[in-house]
Amino acid sequence: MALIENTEKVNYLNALREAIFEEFELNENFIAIGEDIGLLGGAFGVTDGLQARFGTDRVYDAPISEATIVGTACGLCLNGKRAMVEMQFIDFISCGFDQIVNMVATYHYRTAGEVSIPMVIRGPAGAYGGGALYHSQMNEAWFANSPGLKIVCPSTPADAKGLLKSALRDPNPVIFYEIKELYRKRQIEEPVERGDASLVPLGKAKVRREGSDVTIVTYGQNVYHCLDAANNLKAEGFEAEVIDLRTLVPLDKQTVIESMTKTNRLVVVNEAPRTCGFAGEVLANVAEEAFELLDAPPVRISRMDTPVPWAKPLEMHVLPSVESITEAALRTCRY
Amino acid sequence: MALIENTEKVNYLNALREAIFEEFELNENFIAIGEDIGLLGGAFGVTDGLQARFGTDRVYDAPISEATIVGTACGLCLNGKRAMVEMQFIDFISCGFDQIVNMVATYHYRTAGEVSIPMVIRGPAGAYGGGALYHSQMNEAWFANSPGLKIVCPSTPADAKGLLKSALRDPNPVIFYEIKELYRKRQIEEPVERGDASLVPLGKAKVRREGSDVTIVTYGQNVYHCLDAANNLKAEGFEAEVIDLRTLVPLDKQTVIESMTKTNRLVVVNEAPRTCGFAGEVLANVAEEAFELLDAPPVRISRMDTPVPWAKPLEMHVLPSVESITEAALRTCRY
Amino acid sequence: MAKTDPARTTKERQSKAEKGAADPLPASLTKSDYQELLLQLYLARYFDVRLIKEKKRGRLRGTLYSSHNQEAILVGSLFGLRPTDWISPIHRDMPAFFLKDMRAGWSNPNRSGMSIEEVCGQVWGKVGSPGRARDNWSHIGSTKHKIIHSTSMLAGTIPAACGVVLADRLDGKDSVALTFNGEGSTAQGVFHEAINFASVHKLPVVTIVENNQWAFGTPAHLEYALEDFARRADGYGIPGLIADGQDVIDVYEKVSEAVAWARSGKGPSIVECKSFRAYGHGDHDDDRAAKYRPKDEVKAGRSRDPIGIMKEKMIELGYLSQKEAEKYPVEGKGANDLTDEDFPKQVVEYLAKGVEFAIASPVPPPEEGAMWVFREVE
Amino acid sequence: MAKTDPARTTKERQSKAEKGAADPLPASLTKSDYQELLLQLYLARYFDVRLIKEKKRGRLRGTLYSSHNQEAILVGSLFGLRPTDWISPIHRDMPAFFLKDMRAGWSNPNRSGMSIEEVCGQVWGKVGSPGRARDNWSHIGSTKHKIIHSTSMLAGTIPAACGVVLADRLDGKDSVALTFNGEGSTAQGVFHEAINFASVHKLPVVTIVENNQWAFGTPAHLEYALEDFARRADGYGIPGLIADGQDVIDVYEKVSEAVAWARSGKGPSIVECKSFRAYGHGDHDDDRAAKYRPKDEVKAGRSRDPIGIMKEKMIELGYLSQKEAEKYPVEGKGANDLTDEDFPKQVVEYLAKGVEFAIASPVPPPEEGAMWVFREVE
Ligand SMILES: Cc1ncc(C[n+]2csc(CCOP(=O)(O)OP(=O)(O)O)c2C)c(N)n1
Ligand SMILES: Cc1ncc(C[n+]2csc(CCOP(=O)(O)OP(=O)(O)O)c2C)c(N)n1
Ligand SMILES: [Mg+2]
Ligand SMILES: [Mg+2]
Repeated sequence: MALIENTEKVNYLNALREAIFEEFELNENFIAIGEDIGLLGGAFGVTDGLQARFGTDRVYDAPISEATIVGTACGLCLNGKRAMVEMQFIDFISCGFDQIVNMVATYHYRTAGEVSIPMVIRGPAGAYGGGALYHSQMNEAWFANSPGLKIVCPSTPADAKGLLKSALRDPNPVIFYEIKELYRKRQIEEPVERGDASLVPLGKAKVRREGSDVTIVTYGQNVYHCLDAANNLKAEGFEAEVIDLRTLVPLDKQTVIESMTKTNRLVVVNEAPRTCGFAGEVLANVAEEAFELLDAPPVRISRMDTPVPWAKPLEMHVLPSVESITEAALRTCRY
Repeated sequence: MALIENTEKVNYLNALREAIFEEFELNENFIAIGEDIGLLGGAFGVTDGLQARFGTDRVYDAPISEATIVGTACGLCLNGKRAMVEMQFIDFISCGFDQIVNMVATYHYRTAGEVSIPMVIRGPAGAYGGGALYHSQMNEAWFANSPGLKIVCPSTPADAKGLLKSALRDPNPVIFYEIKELYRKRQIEEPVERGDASLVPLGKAKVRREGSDVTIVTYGQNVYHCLDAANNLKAEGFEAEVIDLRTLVPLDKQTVIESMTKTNRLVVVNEAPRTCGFAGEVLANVAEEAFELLDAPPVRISRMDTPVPWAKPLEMHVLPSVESITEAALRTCRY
Repeated sequence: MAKTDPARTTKERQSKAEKGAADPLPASLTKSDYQELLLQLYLARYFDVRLIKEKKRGRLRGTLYSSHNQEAILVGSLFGLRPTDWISPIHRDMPAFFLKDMRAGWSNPNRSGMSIEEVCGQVWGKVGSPGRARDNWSHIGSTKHKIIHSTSMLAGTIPAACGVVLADRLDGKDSVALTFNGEGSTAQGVFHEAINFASVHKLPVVTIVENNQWAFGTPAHLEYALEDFARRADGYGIPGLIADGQDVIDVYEKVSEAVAWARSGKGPSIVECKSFRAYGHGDHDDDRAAKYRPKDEVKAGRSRDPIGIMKEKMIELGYLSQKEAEKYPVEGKGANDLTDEDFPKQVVEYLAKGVEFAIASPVPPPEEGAMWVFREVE
Repeated sequence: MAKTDPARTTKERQSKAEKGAADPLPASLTKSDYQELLLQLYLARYFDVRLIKEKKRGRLRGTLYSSHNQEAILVGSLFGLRPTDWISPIHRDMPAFFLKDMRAGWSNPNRSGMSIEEVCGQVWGKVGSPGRARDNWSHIGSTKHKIIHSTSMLAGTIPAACGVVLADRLDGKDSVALTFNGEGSTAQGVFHEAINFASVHKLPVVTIVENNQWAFGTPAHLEYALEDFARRADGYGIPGLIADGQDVIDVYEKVSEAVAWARSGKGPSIVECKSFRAYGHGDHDDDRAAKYRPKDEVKAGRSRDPIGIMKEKMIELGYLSQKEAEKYPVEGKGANDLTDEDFPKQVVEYLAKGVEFAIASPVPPPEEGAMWVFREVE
């Protein structure tokens, strides 16, 4: 398998691709199913070459039937296979929603552990790219409120590979948010390991930047906004610690709370709608479990409670930005 | 219209029925569509007699097609009608999910206000009745994270009527959670007004019990658990203020925060899964906006992050109870 | 078994079905098969009658969706399956859980169907059921026995049925999946998606439509606009067969044909079994159903009892004497008019074992409510 | 217009369609109708060509789903509509926004279609469009003009189409809704649900299936397993018509028949328009499409240019001279080989006005991003 000849620097998309190829190579029980993932190799090319390599018996170009794609994958998993489902855009997951939250998420629970569903549902997600309402969503909160699903969202190539490999090996269903704006982002290319050395465990957050004045918790592409904001803060004399959650369910509370013991201040940033979003979930956990560590009101910076609009000025207006994060963090530091 | 002869005491279900009949009488643009709502009068009888009164042109027994029921109702609303959609159980809303969050919720936004969708989607919700995984859900958080939807959940007959009337008159789509365990609950029967006098505005919480030691925020059937817990607290020397949100979106933060100025302590109770649930949303708002008012860690009491199991001991184990609420509130009071 | 192309013979079969009992009988069924089928019909009926009574006495939680008058569909369609085949029953198909692979011996511990103890454990909500009372009895299954667990969302298991047989096919196995659906459930989007998917990949999925004319309070003509639902199959270019759902032999024959078609790699099909719902939608609906359904319609719909029809066939074939036929005269009677004495002893005793087990089995301890949300990563 | 029952004549019509241009021409179209239709074909083609160029020059955001080679479907199906009728176009149907009700006068401010200014405002993402650039150009509409706004979720507007015509029917109006769908989109569950619903209530909804043989990178045979997609209609007991999607007259004729059927209260139908996607799925896919689609197939698929076919028809009828036909020889040419000079002046000028308007129209101010989530309660 000669996926990427030069391992010096791998982009986010190829890192995902490597994860898939490696796991499909290791375990012949993996079946991929999704729209345009075979002949075309996926809308963005994440599965480019997968069908050529593993055949039409293991890589299916499905009809445009998200519910049935998920449900069929569920049946495959019931009968000894492992399934990787691609949503062409994570937004279309709404069309397979019932199958995910009611059929797949609960199967292990309903059967008192008789079976579990080793399925990864992955797809391009996130705004900031002019995708408008239906090609920009981060809808992870729907699934976070639906017990039985793990939720992952990597922000770097190494994490993309390592987390996807772990997700594919997990015995439980995982919703895997790929940030499409990062797919081919040059600046974040990095070397990634081959094989098991590349594994990144689910459920472990990563401190992206150390600091002692404020803890900024985030995930996905907001990680970069937060790192930029941290630079702004530095200029103002404050050191921000930036935590990339990487996995939302299960949530690594420990890393967040440990950070709070240093900083005593919390800002949570994500690009999903504010109300009942995952930023609020992080905030609520801290307020409940680390109340005494808080020296200032905890803050959420999320998308406004609007859809993602198309025109650039509108889109930027409703989304978190380096400026809005900087401002909130400064306010928190100066409280 | 002689719906209920004796207005002395009306149960929750008949209060809803009155609201529907009154509004359908007032405005001939109302169309009802749902499964078994016509000939049968609804699985629980909320629309009993509606088709007999208003005819098959206004009350449709639809095929078992939740997505198309919602979408058709959307089309009706686009063209001058107002729609009332019944989900036979709110759990089945998952099958119409895409139409709700992507088509209906966003229409006003997408058209820059050209049109709005005056639709109420209502249905029996809630656990504690042995309904198991698919007849017990409170899935309001999915919709709270989907901008463009109002969310309502009444706990008394008067609110059921008044809020449903307001929801039916609202120009926006409203998801209306009816608590089926309250439908025919004797103990909560009460007199309700006729006509406009019965209106209860959306977006206004109600203080169900005044108190100065702890604020317990809740909605739906947990209101009664919380009131019972408040009695337990009284026995321990604490006065709890119990706030029934009634409307979740838009959220009446003011009433909650005002209460906090007295109590400085917060417990939020709901029966939906904990992670990314609406209890966390309330908690996060208070932590952000009334941080200085908090003298103790705010607490959520929600369903564990599990589905609702069937067997009674299992169901009770995962749901909030008078005991678990009492205990949490006591801990908070004594902090 | 018919070797003809089912797709080409829908019309033919239809006219045959109208002739009903006059149909030539399939050669492959022996006298003892007939006796077994009749016994299974009794068992399914008795199971339902017993549950109705238990429910009335307040001994069971949950809703009972009676399969009374529809037993021939379950018995007939399951009779020709192999142990390696899959099924996905829905709310009205409780007997399917134990009827699956009954030919391997009712009490054979290795058969590919749930034991009566497990089924009763499920109904009574006890630990001694595969699901440990975590979901309602009618929404449950057993992967070990190749029974797909339905959620409550109608038609929601057809995609999974596609998946399990696809997995088998990839492993070189020729299993078939039977999915059971009410005629009302066919309106769900996923019904279409899954059958379309199965037709593209020629998956061995046979969709049984139990057409009992009503979906809760909604008559069939408000669910779809076809004279014969089986015609829906034409839109997918797959066979659509019609069976007389009151005639266990006809169901057996048509389903066997569809199963053979599927097993030979020709793909999915739909078998519409025409029947009639005897009672209300669920036991909570009996009183109202008496109002929303015209009395005449109900009378006519219940007039062709599958047990009576089977007896007639057997008498005609000399497999049953008139006297034997009169020994257990349950046909045409409602649950209230029947006692244990009205049923063959074997049937009563078989179920008794299950009930006894269920009653003795404990209710699950509260802590189990929090368990099995995720499988631990090894 | 044909008075026959479309349901009974699918076969007949099919064989007619195979004969193609030899079909008898509908009497109701006059010479000037033909001229108008040809002009509209030019306009649709020019619009697409212009957008391709603008896109290549980096002047437009968003993806362009070219309607090149499929213009006859849009022009032909919209030509027979009344101003009171509804449509729901999808991503590949951009010209439908302005082609709707074009017969009322291209620049008639009162016509029931969007002005070219509004459409261009939409494409350029400006305030001067009904949606004020809040959603992507291909997912937008205008309720005022009876154009249902699609979300991106394929087939997702068919239920709304059911709703708008049901509302009209309740108000005593006989409007019809045309919904446009790719052949791939028909696999969505809601496609089935809505057509089933429409058939139960005999709603005047005509489903146009633009069968361009490909759904992004997936060939039609992996989307459904029918020789002719129109047969899907048989499963609902509704008419399924086949039109030669390259022949604007045939599309007009078949859709008009379906519309007449709908308007007279007989219910829904499906019109499959056979065509071929000229380019990649979207402009981002052109290069890859050149790899995943066999060259021969593409060549054959593009060989029947709707403009060329219309010209031939008109020459045969004496509506166009050979010389006139050669004046604008766009047929068979790709966007790169065409300039403004290749198109009739009227067409170029018409679009120019739109582009000019769009360029001058401002981008919406940031604050609008937060507006119109809810309508204020009066
Ligand atoms: C998606 C979905 N919507 C609604 C329901 C509620 N429901 C349960 S059974 C039923 C009627 C089913 O009718 P049919 O499919 O004909 O089966 P039958 O009960 O007649 O056997 C309905 C509407 C459901 N279970 N799932
Ligand atoms: C529910 C849903 N799933 C997936 C997509 C992504 N998608 C957009 S267009 C397309 C292909 C559509 O093919 P077809 O319906 O044949 O229309 P065409 O593009 O060929 O005109 C896909 C898969 C979508 N928009 N909606
Ligand atoms: Mg039925
Ligand atoms: Mg196509």
